[in-house]
Amino acid sequence: MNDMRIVERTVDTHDVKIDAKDVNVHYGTSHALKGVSVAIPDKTVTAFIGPSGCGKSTFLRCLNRMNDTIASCRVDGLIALDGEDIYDRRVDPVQLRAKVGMVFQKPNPFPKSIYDNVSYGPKIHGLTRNKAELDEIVESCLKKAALWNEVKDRLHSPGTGLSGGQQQRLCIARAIATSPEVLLMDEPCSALDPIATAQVEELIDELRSSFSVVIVTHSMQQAARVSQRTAFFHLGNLVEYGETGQIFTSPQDPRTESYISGRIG
Amino acid sequence: MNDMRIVERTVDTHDVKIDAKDVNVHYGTSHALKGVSVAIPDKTVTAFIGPSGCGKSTFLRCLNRMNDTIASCRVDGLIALDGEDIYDRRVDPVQLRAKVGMVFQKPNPFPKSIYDNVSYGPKIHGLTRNKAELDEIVESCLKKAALWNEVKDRLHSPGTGLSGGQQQRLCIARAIATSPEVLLMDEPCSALDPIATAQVEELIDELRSSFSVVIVTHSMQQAARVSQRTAFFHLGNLVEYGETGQIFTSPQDPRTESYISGRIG
Amino acid sequence: MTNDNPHIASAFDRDLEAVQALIMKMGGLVETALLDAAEALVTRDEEMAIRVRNGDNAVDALEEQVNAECARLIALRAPNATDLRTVLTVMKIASSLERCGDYAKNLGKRAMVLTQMAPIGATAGSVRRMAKAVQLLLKDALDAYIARDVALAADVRLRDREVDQMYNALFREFLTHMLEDPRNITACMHLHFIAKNIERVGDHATGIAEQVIYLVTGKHPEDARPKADVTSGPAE
Amino acid sequence: MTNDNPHIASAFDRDLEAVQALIMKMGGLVETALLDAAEALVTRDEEMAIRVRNGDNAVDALEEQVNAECARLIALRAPNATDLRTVLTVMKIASSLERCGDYAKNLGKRAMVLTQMAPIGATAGSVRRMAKAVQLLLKDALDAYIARDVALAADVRLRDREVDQMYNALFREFLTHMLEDPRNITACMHLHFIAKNIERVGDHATGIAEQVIYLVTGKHPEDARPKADVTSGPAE
Amino acid sequence: MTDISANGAAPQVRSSILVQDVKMRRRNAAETRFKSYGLIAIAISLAILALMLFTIFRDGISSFRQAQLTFPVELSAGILDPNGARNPADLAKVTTVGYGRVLDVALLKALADKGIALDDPKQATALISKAAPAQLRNIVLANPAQIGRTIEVEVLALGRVDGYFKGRVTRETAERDPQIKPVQLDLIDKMRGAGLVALHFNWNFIFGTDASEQRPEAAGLGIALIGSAYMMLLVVVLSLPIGVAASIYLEEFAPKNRWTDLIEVNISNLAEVPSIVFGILGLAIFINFAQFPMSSSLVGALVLTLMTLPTIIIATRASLRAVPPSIRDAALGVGASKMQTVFHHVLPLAMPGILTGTILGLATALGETAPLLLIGMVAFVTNYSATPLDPATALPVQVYSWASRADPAFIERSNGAIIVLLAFLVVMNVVAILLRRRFETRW
Amino acid sequence: MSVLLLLAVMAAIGAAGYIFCRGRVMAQVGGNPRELHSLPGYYGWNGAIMATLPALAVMVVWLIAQPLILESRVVSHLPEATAAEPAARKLAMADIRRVASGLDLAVAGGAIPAQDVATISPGEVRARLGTVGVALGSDVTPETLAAAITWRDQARSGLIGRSVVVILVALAGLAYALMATKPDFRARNRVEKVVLGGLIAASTVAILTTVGIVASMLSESFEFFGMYPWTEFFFGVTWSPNFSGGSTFGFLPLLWGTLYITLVAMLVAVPLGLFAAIYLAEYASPRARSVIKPLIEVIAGIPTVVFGIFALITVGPFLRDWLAQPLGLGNSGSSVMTAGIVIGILNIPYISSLSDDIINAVPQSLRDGSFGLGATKSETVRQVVLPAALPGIVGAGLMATSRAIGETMIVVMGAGAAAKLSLNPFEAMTTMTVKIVGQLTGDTDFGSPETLVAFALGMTLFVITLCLNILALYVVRKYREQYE
Ligand SMILES: Nc1ncnc2c1ncn2[C@@H]1O[C@H](COP(=O)(O)OP(=O)(O)OP(=O)(O)O)[C@@H](O)[C@H]1O
Ligand SMILES: Nc1ncnc2c1ncn2[C@@H]1O[C@H](COP(=O)(O)OP(=O)(O)OP(=O)(O)O)[C@@H](O)[C@H]1O
Ligand SMILES: [Mg+2]
Ligand SMILES: [Mg+2]
Ligand SMILES: O=P([O-])([O-])[O-]
Repeated sequence: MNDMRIVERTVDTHDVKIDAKDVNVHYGTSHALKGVSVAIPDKTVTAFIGPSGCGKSTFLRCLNRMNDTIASCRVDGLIALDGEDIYDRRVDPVQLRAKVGMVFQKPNPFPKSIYDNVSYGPKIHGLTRNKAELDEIVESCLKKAALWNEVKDRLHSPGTGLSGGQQQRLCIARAIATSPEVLLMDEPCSALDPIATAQVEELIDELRSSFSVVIVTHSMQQAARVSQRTAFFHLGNLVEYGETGQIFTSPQDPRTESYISGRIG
Repeated sequence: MNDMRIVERTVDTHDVKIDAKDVNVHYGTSHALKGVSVAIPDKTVTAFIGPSGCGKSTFLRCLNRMNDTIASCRVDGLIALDGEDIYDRRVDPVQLRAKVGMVFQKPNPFPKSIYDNVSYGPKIHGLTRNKAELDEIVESCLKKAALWNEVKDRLHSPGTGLSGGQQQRLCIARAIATSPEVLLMDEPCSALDPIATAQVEELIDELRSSFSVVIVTHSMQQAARVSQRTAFFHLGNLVEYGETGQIFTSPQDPRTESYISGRIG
Repeated sequence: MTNDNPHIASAFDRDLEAVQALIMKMGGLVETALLDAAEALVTRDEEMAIRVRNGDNAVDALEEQVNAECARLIALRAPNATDLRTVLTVMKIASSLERCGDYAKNLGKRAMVLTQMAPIGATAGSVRRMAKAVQLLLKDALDAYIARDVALAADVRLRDREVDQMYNALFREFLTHMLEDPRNITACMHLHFIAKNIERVGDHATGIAEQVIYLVTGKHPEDARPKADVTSGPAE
Repeated sequence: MTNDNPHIASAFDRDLEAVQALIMKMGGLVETALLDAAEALVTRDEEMAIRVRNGDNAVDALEEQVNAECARLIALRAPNATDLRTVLTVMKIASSLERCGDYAKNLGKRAMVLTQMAPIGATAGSVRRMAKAVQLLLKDALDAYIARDVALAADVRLRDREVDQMYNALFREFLTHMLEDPRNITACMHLHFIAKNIERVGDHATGIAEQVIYLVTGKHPEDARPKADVTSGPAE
Repeated sequence: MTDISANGAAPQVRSSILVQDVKMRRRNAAETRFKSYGLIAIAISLAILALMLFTIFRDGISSFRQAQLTFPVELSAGILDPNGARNPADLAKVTTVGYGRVLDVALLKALADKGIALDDPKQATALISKAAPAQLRNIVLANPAQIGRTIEVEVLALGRVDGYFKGRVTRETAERDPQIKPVQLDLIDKMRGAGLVALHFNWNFIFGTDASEQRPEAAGLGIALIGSAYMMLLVVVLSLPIGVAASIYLEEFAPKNRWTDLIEVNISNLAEVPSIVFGILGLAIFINFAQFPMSSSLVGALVLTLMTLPTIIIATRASLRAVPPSIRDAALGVGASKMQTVFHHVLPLAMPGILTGTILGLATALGETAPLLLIGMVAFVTNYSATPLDPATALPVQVYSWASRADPAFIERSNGAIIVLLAFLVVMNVVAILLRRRFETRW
Repeated sequence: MSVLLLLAVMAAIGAAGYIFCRGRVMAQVGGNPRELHSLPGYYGWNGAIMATLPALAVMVVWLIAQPLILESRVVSHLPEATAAEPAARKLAMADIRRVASGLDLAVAGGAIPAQDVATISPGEVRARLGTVGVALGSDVTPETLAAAITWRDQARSGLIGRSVVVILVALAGLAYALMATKPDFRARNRVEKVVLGGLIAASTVAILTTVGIVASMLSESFEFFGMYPWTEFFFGVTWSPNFSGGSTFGFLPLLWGTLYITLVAMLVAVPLGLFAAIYLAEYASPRARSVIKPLIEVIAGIPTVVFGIFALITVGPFLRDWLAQPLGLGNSGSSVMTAGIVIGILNIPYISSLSDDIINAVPQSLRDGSFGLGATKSETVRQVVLPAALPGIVGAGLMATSRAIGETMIVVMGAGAAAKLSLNPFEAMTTMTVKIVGQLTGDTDFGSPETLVAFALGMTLFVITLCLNILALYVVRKYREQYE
């Protein structure tokens, strides 16, 4: 049963963007991730699913070293972005995070204007020479985030005044303004209502033409809807990783099957 | 197409438990609910669905007068519990709430022991004469909430130490300890992970043998899974109210159809 | 069905079981109709033939109910993986059984006509034997489905060959009768169609067996279905 | 299909359209096969008959693909209301078309056999006319589906009557030939089955039309399907 | 990387993450600088704190030890009990002048016994503190049976003697000092050699009464301690219930209208009103209008209560607000009334915060000086106050009044008083923190 | 019966009310609490409240009213002239009270037989009272004695009446409560209403305080401005009070001193406090923070008088010897610098702790958002955290400013008492608060402008800090709405 025969839906064999090999994470003495190896392709949406506490967020945060801020967290194994080890001593995590952007569970726009929210990243990284360039970036990012039409008349009103779904799209615009190569999203829709969720999912689907997107979600339906590849985590292990259609129609591992079909996992 | 022909699934024509007629709610000058009339049957699960801000919670909170605590809120129309107007002057809302219990979005156990959580309601309502009776109530409620086996050895440890799903079941046990007749639930699973959600849904399904349950949810899947009757709200109006299977397979109103099939509502 | 790994939502399991019970009920009706039609043919019992013809309404109604239930299950429970395959399989099987019911009804109708005509040798007995064999096939296929028994399903697929051979024998027998006596032609035409219909029921039983294999393994059986019906053209 | 009320998730619409495109592709293949088989019969073109027989593989593969796509759609998108009906209808139609493909293949096979035998009067032409009528029926049913055109679908249901009448005429014609000359019996048997198969395709077209009505209105057509095939027994 | 805008997502050059560019290095340097500013600020603050505490302890710790003269005294019955009846009434009539004579005689005798020669007996007798006779008198009155016997007594030496011991008084300053002469310092050296004078722990400093400007050696903190204790007690008893009640009303019950807004603004404002203004209030309302006794700890406590109330209310409201609304919903949802909700669930959860506010408020009240000056608590009080209505003074006021006296000996005592004040503060805090811990560790 | 005894009796009746009402209602439902509207305890409390609260109110009214009524009665004994002139009348009434209570004491001590009180002569009184330790200043006039005797008589009958009435009211309340006690009586609602009344009363204390502050300063301020032109006060540049009269009260030097010292204080406190707060909130490890923050807060817990001493004996001399004298800027230990620096130090913890809390209240999600974009910590702090926290920090700064303006003891001990208009920060200057203390603790007549000016200063100070506080409140409130 090959679900992928229709041309439009085929996942081309993309280059591997992030290659994680045998990643182990400990929080103090607790072993949160156990030998996870995942190759995340470029220009695809990869979903991480699994029961609460299985280590999805932990793994996601390894990918842009947001875990560095947790003192007790220790990461072993190799994670390579375009072949370069991101845990190398020479890597400045600040620079890494500009390349591997992140969008969070709750929309968290800065309490500044919409414009300032988007231009913040380019400004601190010195990506522009002048105001005109900055304006251009802001506009193009808001367009990519499917927000431009809704906010173009009030770029200088506060970002916190937008609705939840708009805020989340603003956060996505802000993240892509630093021209990252990978976009990590940790449960980006769990604070949104169904309509806003659908809009953000639609946006994610469009973003994959330019970015490699990794999304953590509790909603299997969401993973099914937005992703091309799905990884199922369980108790810190990567149980199954494969094409989304296959995971949801004929998973190989009984644990995956149990989880996605709503049996006790 | 009659979906209800199999005997086990038929909704018997139960007595009407709560009868709301032409309910209008204003918050100050804003008209949040517009002439809603719903007859909620006894011993059934009724789900309220609809986009954010459509007035689901508002209507739910009318049913046990939790809206009384909001100064700007004005409720018109008739809401009768077993034929008695709950907005009558002689009704003490405090007593009403003991009959119409409520479970909230986020599990909110009191920071006390499990036992104290459950026994609080019976205590303040003077439902018991002595400790033995109280013990009995606590045990039977925890059993009804499918929590007894998990906590019977630690009744005196804090309720806040339980997992999210267990906490929510504890809150349900607490709510049924005052022996209410109706149980209102406002998005009771939105803070839970899928497994805990499934457990709570399963519990709701069992509760309907003893209570009339009204549940507000953002998840149409959830409404579909747990309820026998579904009401769809839109912009403060009750658009459609009927048997759940029918709402989800062949809704009558195009707005319902748009909403449940993920089109822009 | 096996229930050693139940859903957290037990109502889901109950619904799945209910719809599968409908399938078994359908299967039972169809098997009886098949045997009864053959019996009516042998005993030239017009009453029974009429009963068979009218009995199909129940099967049709059941199929519609199964479809509605499945639609409902999909709408309300959003099944996936095994559950989804179960639901889809149920719909396929129901549609197969409905077709089988139609064939049985057609048998009944033709039996009604044949009772008005002179009997043709011992053909009715052969037809009943074939019907019996096919009914067994159908029963085993449904049993395999309920037990999720891949071995039994594979066995059903193999035994369809025998039914095909029985059909070939009957085909030749009827042809002989027609050539012998042109007066037999009309009756034999009906018998031809009766045998063909029974053979088709056998094919449907095989189809159900294949659904069982798909359901359990997630794959359709690889080897082409062994076909021994040579009457429609050159064997491949 | 009508897309004036698109899903927020545009990929859902794309998927739905893709799977419906597959149906159209299947329909095209089946229609061609049907016409080609009739043509082969008339022109006694064995090559063409073989092509038709082998062409069925593509149809079978397409059905499997449609089923897989639909399973996938259900698993990934949890459709309900109209969307769910669309998906279920697609599966039903695909399975009908697959059956039609099988009939066409069977036609091809029998045409291959018939080319080896002496032609029987002008029957082949009648068969082709009937095939043409049925092909039109199928085309209109599928067009009704794509356009969600209930009126056209109702028309298809009515026109099936004509096909049934054509079949009745053919049935009598073949019977006459058989009674006239027992040497014709074998060939006529094949022609009988050919005509029956074509009639069955017409029935499937009607079934598709009924699916369309169900899809659009959410209800199955109430009045019993008008049936004019009187060959299998007494008219009800 | 500036052409990003053309095709936002696809930068032309894919830079390696393994090399730091110039921009990055500059940003990291700024980071280090910024961090060091914070460290410097903290270092300065802590250094000043340490310096303050160090100077206070350096200058004040010595006040707990006091130069004392130790010598045998013959309690001559002739002077102390002329009637010989040992009648307490009669004994009480003997003035300190009499005791002074007894001490003088005894000291001279003791000196003679030790073989210390004197130019002038006055040189020796002047070394006895003016407060010593009263001390002796108290000893005798406490046990009249001793009259007629010779007992070893320990009495205060003159403040200058103490100063000499602690290095405050030197021969140079003595030249200019009317109270002591360099010769006397020599005498002190000799006496010290003979064991007649030495530094001893000074309970009188902690529990004794204040003394006049002339006798720094006798000044004690007892009355201030009692006054402060009374005031703290009253402040807790008044401000905690009123503050909590007011907070509960405002936070949980009050409708949001102009009246409650006014109360809000008022409370926030009162929290920052200069303390001196509260002094004016106390003076005008409690003393001039309500006729409460001047200088009494009751008035002090009332003023301080009004001062601490806003602090307690603000802290209490903050901690009430910090109790998640979901708890209130939960209680209301099972049919508890609003009052039950507050008293059963909200208040217990807010208790740690309320106690923190109380600690803060009391600490401020304890150290407050200015308003007490205005209501007369700076007055020179010599009797221990028995009730809060009696005149009293307070620790910080005592510190202030000693610090403003001319005699440098009072500077030392002032620092010593600060140490006692801080100790008082620490004790209060420890009690409150223990209490708070009890509430916190419930879960 | 004395007040205390009466209170005890009321408490006893209240306790009885609790027991009876609770018992009664339980008896009515046969011990099954399910049939009651409220828990049994509420019926009890209702009984207790009904028995005590009205009685207490009657007693309080009586306590306030009785002296007033008595006064109006005895006033007839006084000479016309005395009665007409308020001050004299006040004095006379005080005398009467003292004599009356002296007589009470004398009777109690047995110095005067009870029956002789009415006939005692004015001459005797002083001596007799002396024996029981009541010293009367001046001789007792016959009028005073007569008035005192009347006062005493009426007070005694009032006392008896009070006891009787109060106890009767208590019993009536109890009876009423008992009658009202029925199972469907809404006892809880009643009790809760009373508690709510108590809560409301408590919350008006704050208002009363403000009213008291304003009332206590307003009339005296007006009195002062009646004696001294307000233009000269507000715009005068010389401050030289002279206790023997002829003072000039130019307010500007005081204002200048106040502002100058506040400025220096804020220059010290704001940078130190803010940077400390940033370090604590953003950089310090939780352990370091848990040690350092309380340590800095210790500074706030130290009484200001201690800082005063620190200024007086450590900072002042240090600045004089190491800065002022070498630079030739003066040789005063007390100076604007001294007081300013010390007040600044005192204010560090206010700024640092408040700012630390405010910075911490900035949601972590904003920081994560910034880090996720590849910002460094300092960029995050400067560009995201501080702007978000700024209104709160400004509020904290304004509060600290108003504290600096109102600070008294440090200025008294550190800045001196000389009112001057000068730019030299090493010169001694003074502030309004110092002058308030000075003028009010000086030994002058309460009615003289030299004293009353303190109230005018107090009023001005109050208005200034009020404005600052309202400003701070406004800023802080606006900030609260930021992320919600
Ligand atoms: N900062 C931390 N310190 C210690 N343990 C942690 C920390 N963060 C996570 N863990 C533990 O690591 C494990 C994996 O956590 P993680 O947050 O990655 O789970 P998750 O799959 O994202 O779950 P969820 O769906 O609930 O977000 C859990 O057991 C969790 O308790
Ligand atoms: N306390 C309130 N004061 C004023 N307006 C309110 C208040 N609560 C709700 N509303 C308004 O009433 C309308 C209905 O709100 P309600 O909370 O009932 O929606 P809802 O359907 O529960 O939405 P959600 O799914 O987001 O919970 C909304 O427009 C909301 O803004
Ligand atoms: Mg997570
Ligand atoms: Mg809601
Ligand atoms: O447990 P959560 O992942 O839903 O926060």
